[in-house]
Amino acid sequence: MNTITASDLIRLFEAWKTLFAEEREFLISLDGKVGDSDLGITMSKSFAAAAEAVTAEGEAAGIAKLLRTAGATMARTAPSTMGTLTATGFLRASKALETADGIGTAEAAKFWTAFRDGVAERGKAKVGDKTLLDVLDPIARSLEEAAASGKSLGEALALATTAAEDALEATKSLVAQHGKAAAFQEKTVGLQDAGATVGVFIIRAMRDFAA
Amino acid sequence: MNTITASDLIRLFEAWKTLFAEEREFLISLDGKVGDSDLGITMSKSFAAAAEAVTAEGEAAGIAKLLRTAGATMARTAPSTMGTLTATGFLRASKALETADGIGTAEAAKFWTAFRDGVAERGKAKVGDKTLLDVLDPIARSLEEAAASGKSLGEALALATTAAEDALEATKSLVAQHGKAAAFQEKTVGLQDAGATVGVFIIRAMRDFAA
Amino acid sequence: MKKFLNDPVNFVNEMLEGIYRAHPEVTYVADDKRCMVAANRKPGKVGIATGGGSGHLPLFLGYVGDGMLDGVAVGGVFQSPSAEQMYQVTKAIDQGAGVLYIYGNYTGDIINFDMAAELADLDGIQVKQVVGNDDVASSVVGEEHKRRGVAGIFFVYKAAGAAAAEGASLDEVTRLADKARLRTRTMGVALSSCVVPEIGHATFSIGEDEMEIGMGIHGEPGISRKKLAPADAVVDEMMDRIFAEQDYKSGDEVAVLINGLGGTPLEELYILFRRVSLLLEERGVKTRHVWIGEFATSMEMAGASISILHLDAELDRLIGAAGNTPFFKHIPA
Amino acid sequence: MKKFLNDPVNFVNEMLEGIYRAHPEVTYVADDKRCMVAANRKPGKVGIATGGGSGHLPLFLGYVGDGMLDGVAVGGVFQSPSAEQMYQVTKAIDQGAGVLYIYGNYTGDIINFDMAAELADLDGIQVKQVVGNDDVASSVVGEEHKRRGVAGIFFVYKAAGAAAAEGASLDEVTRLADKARLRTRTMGVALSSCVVPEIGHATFSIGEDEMEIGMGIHGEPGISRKKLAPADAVVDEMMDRIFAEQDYKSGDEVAVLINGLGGTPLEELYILFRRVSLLLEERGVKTRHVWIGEFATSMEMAGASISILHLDAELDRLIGAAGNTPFFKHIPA
Ligand SMILES: Nc1ncnc2c1ncn2[C@@H]1O[C@H](COP(=O)(O)OP(=O)(O)O)[C@@H](O)[C@H]1O
Ligand SMILES: Nc1ncnc2c1ncn2[C@@H]1O[C@H](COP(=O)(O)OP(=O)(O)O)[C@@H](O)[C@H]1O
Ligand SMILES: [Mg+2]
Ligand SMILES: [Mg+2]
Ligand SMILES: [Mg+2]
Ligand SMILES: [Mg+2]
Repeated sequence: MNTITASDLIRLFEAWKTLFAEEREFLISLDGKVGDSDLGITMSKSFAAAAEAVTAEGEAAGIAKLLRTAGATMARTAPSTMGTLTATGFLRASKALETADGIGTAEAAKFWTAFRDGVAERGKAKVGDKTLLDVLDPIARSLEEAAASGKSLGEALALATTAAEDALEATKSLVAQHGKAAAFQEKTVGLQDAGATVGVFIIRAMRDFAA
Repeated sequence: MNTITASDLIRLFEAWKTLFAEEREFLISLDGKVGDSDLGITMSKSFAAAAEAVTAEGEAAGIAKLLRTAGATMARTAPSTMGTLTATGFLRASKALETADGIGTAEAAKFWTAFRDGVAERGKAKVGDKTLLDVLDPIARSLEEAAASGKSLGEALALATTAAEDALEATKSLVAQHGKAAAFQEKTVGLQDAGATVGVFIIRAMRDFAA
Repeated sequence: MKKFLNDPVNFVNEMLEGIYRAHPEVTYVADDKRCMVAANRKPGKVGIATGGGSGHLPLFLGYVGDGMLDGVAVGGVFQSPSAEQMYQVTKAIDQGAGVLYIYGNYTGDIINFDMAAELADLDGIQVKQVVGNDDVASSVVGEEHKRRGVAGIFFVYKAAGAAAAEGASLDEVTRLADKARLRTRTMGVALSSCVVPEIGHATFSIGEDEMEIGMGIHGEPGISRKKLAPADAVVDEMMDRIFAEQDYKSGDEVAVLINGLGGTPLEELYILFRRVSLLLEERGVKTRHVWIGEFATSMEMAGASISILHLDAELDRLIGAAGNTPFFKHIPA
Repeated sequence: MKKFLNDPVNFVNEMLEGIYRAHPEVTYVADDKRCMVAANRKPGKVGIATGGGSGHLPLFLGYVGDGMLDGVAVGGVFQSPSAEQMYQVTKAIDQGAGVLYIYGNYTGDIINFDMAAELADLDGIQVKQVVGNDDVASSVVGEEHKRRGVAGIFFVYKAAGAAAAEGASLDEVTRLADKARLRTRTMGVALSSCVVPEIGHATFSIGEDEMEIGMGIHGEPGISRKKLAPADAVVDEMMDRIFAEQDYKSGDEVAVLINGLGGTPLEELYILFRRVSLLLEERGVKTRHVWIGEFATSMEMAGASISILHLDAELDRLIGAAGNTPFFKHIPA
C-alpha cells in the first residue's frame, strides 16, 4: 500500500498487539538480563490497550486523533520507561500529523521524526547511550531521506527497517547509560538493548503491514 | 561418708558441675523434643557458676551460707524455668539447714523436703503433672522414711535415688501440663520429662558422692 | 544464619547498647543494661513493669515511656530475665504507689516475676500482677489459664499505662489491665521459622508452601499445619476462632492490632487488615482504633497475628489516649 | 512464594484498601486509589507530592500527613505511577502556592513526573522537582546525577515537609529540600532477595553466606558480593564510603537513619546503629536525630541501609520538627 489510512492504522495497531503478545516472553527475558523483566509485560499490555482503544474510537476519528488516543492509553496502561516513551512518541506523532488524512512516505518521515524527538526530549538520552533512541534516530533519518528522494512508502519503510536492524546490532557494543541497565555497566556489552529491540519490532511490523 | 561437711559440699558442687558439663548435649536434645533446647545450656551454666561461687566462698561459710550462695548464683545465671526452680530449691534447703554443721540422713531429709516444697510453691505444679516435682516428691518421702527408721546417709541416698529413677520412668506415661512441653500435649507421652531427668541426675551424683 | 551480628553471645547486650545510644529517654539501673527504666520518674504514679525474653522487639523494651510502661527487664533471646533483675526494676520505678507487673503467660517468666514480687514485698513495695494469655490457639475455652501471652499484651499495656498516667490507684490500674486482658483475643499464623543467634539454625522447619495456624512466638506448635491459603481465607479462619469467643452485637466497638512477626512486609499486613475490617463491618462492629505493623515479633519469622480488643467506654478512652515511647507514638486525633 | 495475598494482580489495590480502611487521615482523588492525598487541605501551603512503585512501605504512601507530604501517586510493585496519576495528585494538592515533587532517581519515575509537571503547567500550577540520589553505591563521585534514590529521601521529605508547614514559599521549600538532598548519603547492604507478587519467585539469588554491599532496593547490582562479615565490619565498610563523601569536623551534627529493607529484625538494626554511633563519636560528630526501623523497604528483602544527613542549623530545626502521618510520628522532645 502507498498510504496508511485511518482504517489501516486501526489494523496496524492490531498487528502490533499480536506481535507484542507473541514476543512477550522474549522481551521479558531480554529485559531480565540487565533490567527488571517487565518489558514483555508492559509492551504487550500497552499495545493491547491501544489497539482496543483505537478500535473503539473508529476510523472516523482520523489519523491524528487515533494516534493521540493510542498514546494517551499507553501512558495510562504502562507507565514504565518504555511504556511512557512509546506513549510520548505516539502523542508527538499525532501532533505532527494533525492535518494528515493518511500516512505516505512524507507523513511517515514526520511521524518518526516527531516520535524520535519526543523520546529524546522526554528521556534526555543521546544517540549512542544504548537506548531506544539508537534505533529511532536512524529510522527518522532514513525516512527523511526517502521522502526527499520520493521513495514509495513500502520501499521507504523497508530501508528504515534495515537501518534500524543495523543500529540494533550496533547497540551490542555499547555500554548502557540509562535506566536499570546502567547499574550493570560493562556487563551490558555484548547484549542488544531491550528498548531498541522494541523499536525494531515496531518499524518492522509497520513495514510488513505496508508491504 | 556419714555426713557431708561444708568442705564436702563444695566438692559436691564440683561433682554436679562436672556431671552437667558431661550431660549438656544429652539435655539439650531431650529438651529439644518438646521444648526449646536450652536445658543443657542452662544447667551446665548454673551449676558451673554455683560451683565457682561456693569455692570462692570457702568452707568457713558453713552449709547454709554455701547453699544460699549457690541458689542465689543459679537464679542470676540461668533464669529459665529449671534454673529458677533449682535455685529456689537450694535457697529453701539453705533455710531448712540454717543451724546444721553437716548433712546426715536427717538433714538430707530436711534438705530435700524443703527443696521439693520450694519447687512446688514456686512452680505451682502438682505431682503427676510431668515435671521435676514428680521425682522430688519421692526423693523427699523416701528420705523422710529413711530418717525415721535411722538409715545411714549412704543407704538413704541410694533408696532415694532408686525411688527417683522409678518416678522418672513413670513420667513417660504422663501428659505434660506445664511449660513449653504442655503445647505438645499427647506428643509428650512416651518421653521422659526433661526437668525430672535433671532431678535424677542431682540425687544420683549426691548418692555417688556420699557412697 | 544470615544476621547482622558480631559474636552471638553479645547479641542482646549490643542491641541494648544501640537502644541506649539512640534513645536517651530510657536508661538502666543496677548497673545492668537489661534493667531498663524511663529516664524520668513520675512522682506518685503507679509503676508498670514488664519483662521477658529478648528477640521480640518492639516488645518488651519498646514500650517504656509516657502513657505506657515505666520499666522492663529482659533476658537472653527467648529467655526470661532473672528475679533479681525484675526486682531491681521494681525498686527503681516504685513511687510509693505500688507496681503492676504485666507479662506473658510463660512458666519461666511467671516464676521469676513471682520471686521478684516476694523480694519487693520484703521492701514494703506493693506489687500486683496481670499475666497476658490472649493466644486463642494455645488452649481451649475453659483452660484459658494455660494460654500463652502474645501480641495482645500491647492492649493491656496501653490500657494500664493510660490509667496510671491519669493517676489511677494500683487497684484501679490492675482492674483496667485485667479487663483489657479478659477482652482481648489473638490468633497467629507463621510462614517461616526464626533463628536464635546462639543456636544458629532455624528453630523449626516448615514446608515451602505451608503455614502453621496458631504457632507460638517461640515456635511452639499451633493448631494445624497446612497449605498456605489465600490471605482472605487465612483471615477468615483466624477470625472465626476469635469471633467464637467474643460476643458482638451491632454497634459494638473494637481495637484491632495487625502484628507482623518480623519477616512479613507491611503491604501484606494491610491486605490482612482489609479482610479483618470487612468481617467486622459485616457484623456491624465499629473499628475505633487500629495499629498495623510490628508490635511483638519473633526475630525474622514470617507471619502475622490478629488481636482484637472488645472495647467498652472506659477502655476506649484509655486505648485512645496519647502515648510516647521510643518505639510507639500515639497522637490522639 | 510465601506471602499473605489473594490474586497477585490485586496485591496493590487490596493493600490500598487496607490503608484507607485503617487511616481516615488520607483519602484519594480522581476515583483512583493510587492517587492518595491528605484528607485535609492546608490553604496557602506549598503542596509536596511524591510517588513511585509499590512494595516499599512505608515509602511512599506512609508519609502523607502533618509536617510531611500532601499527596502521593503509586504504581504497581516496583513500577512507576502514570503521569496522569501524578497530575491528578498535583491538581488536588495545589493550594495556589505551587507544588514540589520529591522522588527517587529512576528513569520511569522521572519521565512520568516530567510529563505530569508539563500537564500541571498547562493548568498554571507551578511545579518544582527535587530528585533524590543518595545511594553512594550506585555511581562514583562526579557522576552523582546517575545515583539512585533510596531511604535517604526520608530526610528530604522531612526537611521540605517541615518548611512547607512553617509557611515557606515554593522556592524556599525547594531550596531546603535540595540542601537536605545534597547533604545526605546512603549505603545499603542486602542479605536476601525479595519476591514481586506477580512474578512469584526471587528477583535475584544470593548465597546462604553472602551479602551484597550497595545493592539497590529493586535488586539492582551493588558494589561487591562477598561473605557475610560481622556486623561491625559491615558497618565500617559502609561508613567508610559515606565518610569519604562527607567532610566532618569535630562538633558537626548529623541525623541518622538505620533502615531495614523488610526482612531484618529490629534487634539487628540496633546492633548496626551501635557501631555507627561509635564511629561518629570517634570523630567528635554529634548525632542529633536518629530513626531506626523500616522507612523504605523492598518487600521481604533482608538487609539494611544507613543514611547520614550532615546537618546545619536550619536543617536541624526542620528535621527535629513535629510530624504526624499514618506511618511516621515524631513528637519533639
Ligand atoms: N533515558 C532514556 N531514554 C530513552 N530510552 C531509555 C532511557 N532509559 C531507558 N531507556 C530504554 O528503556 C529500556 C528499558 O525499558 P523498561 O523495561 O520499560 O524500563 P524500566 O523497567 O526500568 O522502567 C532500555 O532498554 C532502553 O532502551
Ligand atoms: N510449673 C512447673 N513446676 C515445676 N516444674 C516445671 C514447671 N514447668 C516446667 N517444669 C519443668 O521444667 C522443665 C523444662 O525446663 P526448662 O528447659 O528450663 O524450661 P524453659 O526452657 O521453658 O524455661 C520441664 O521438663 C519440667 O520438668
Ligand atoms: Mg524493565
Ligand atoms: Mg527449655
Ligand atoms: Mg521486620
Ligand atoms: Mg518487615
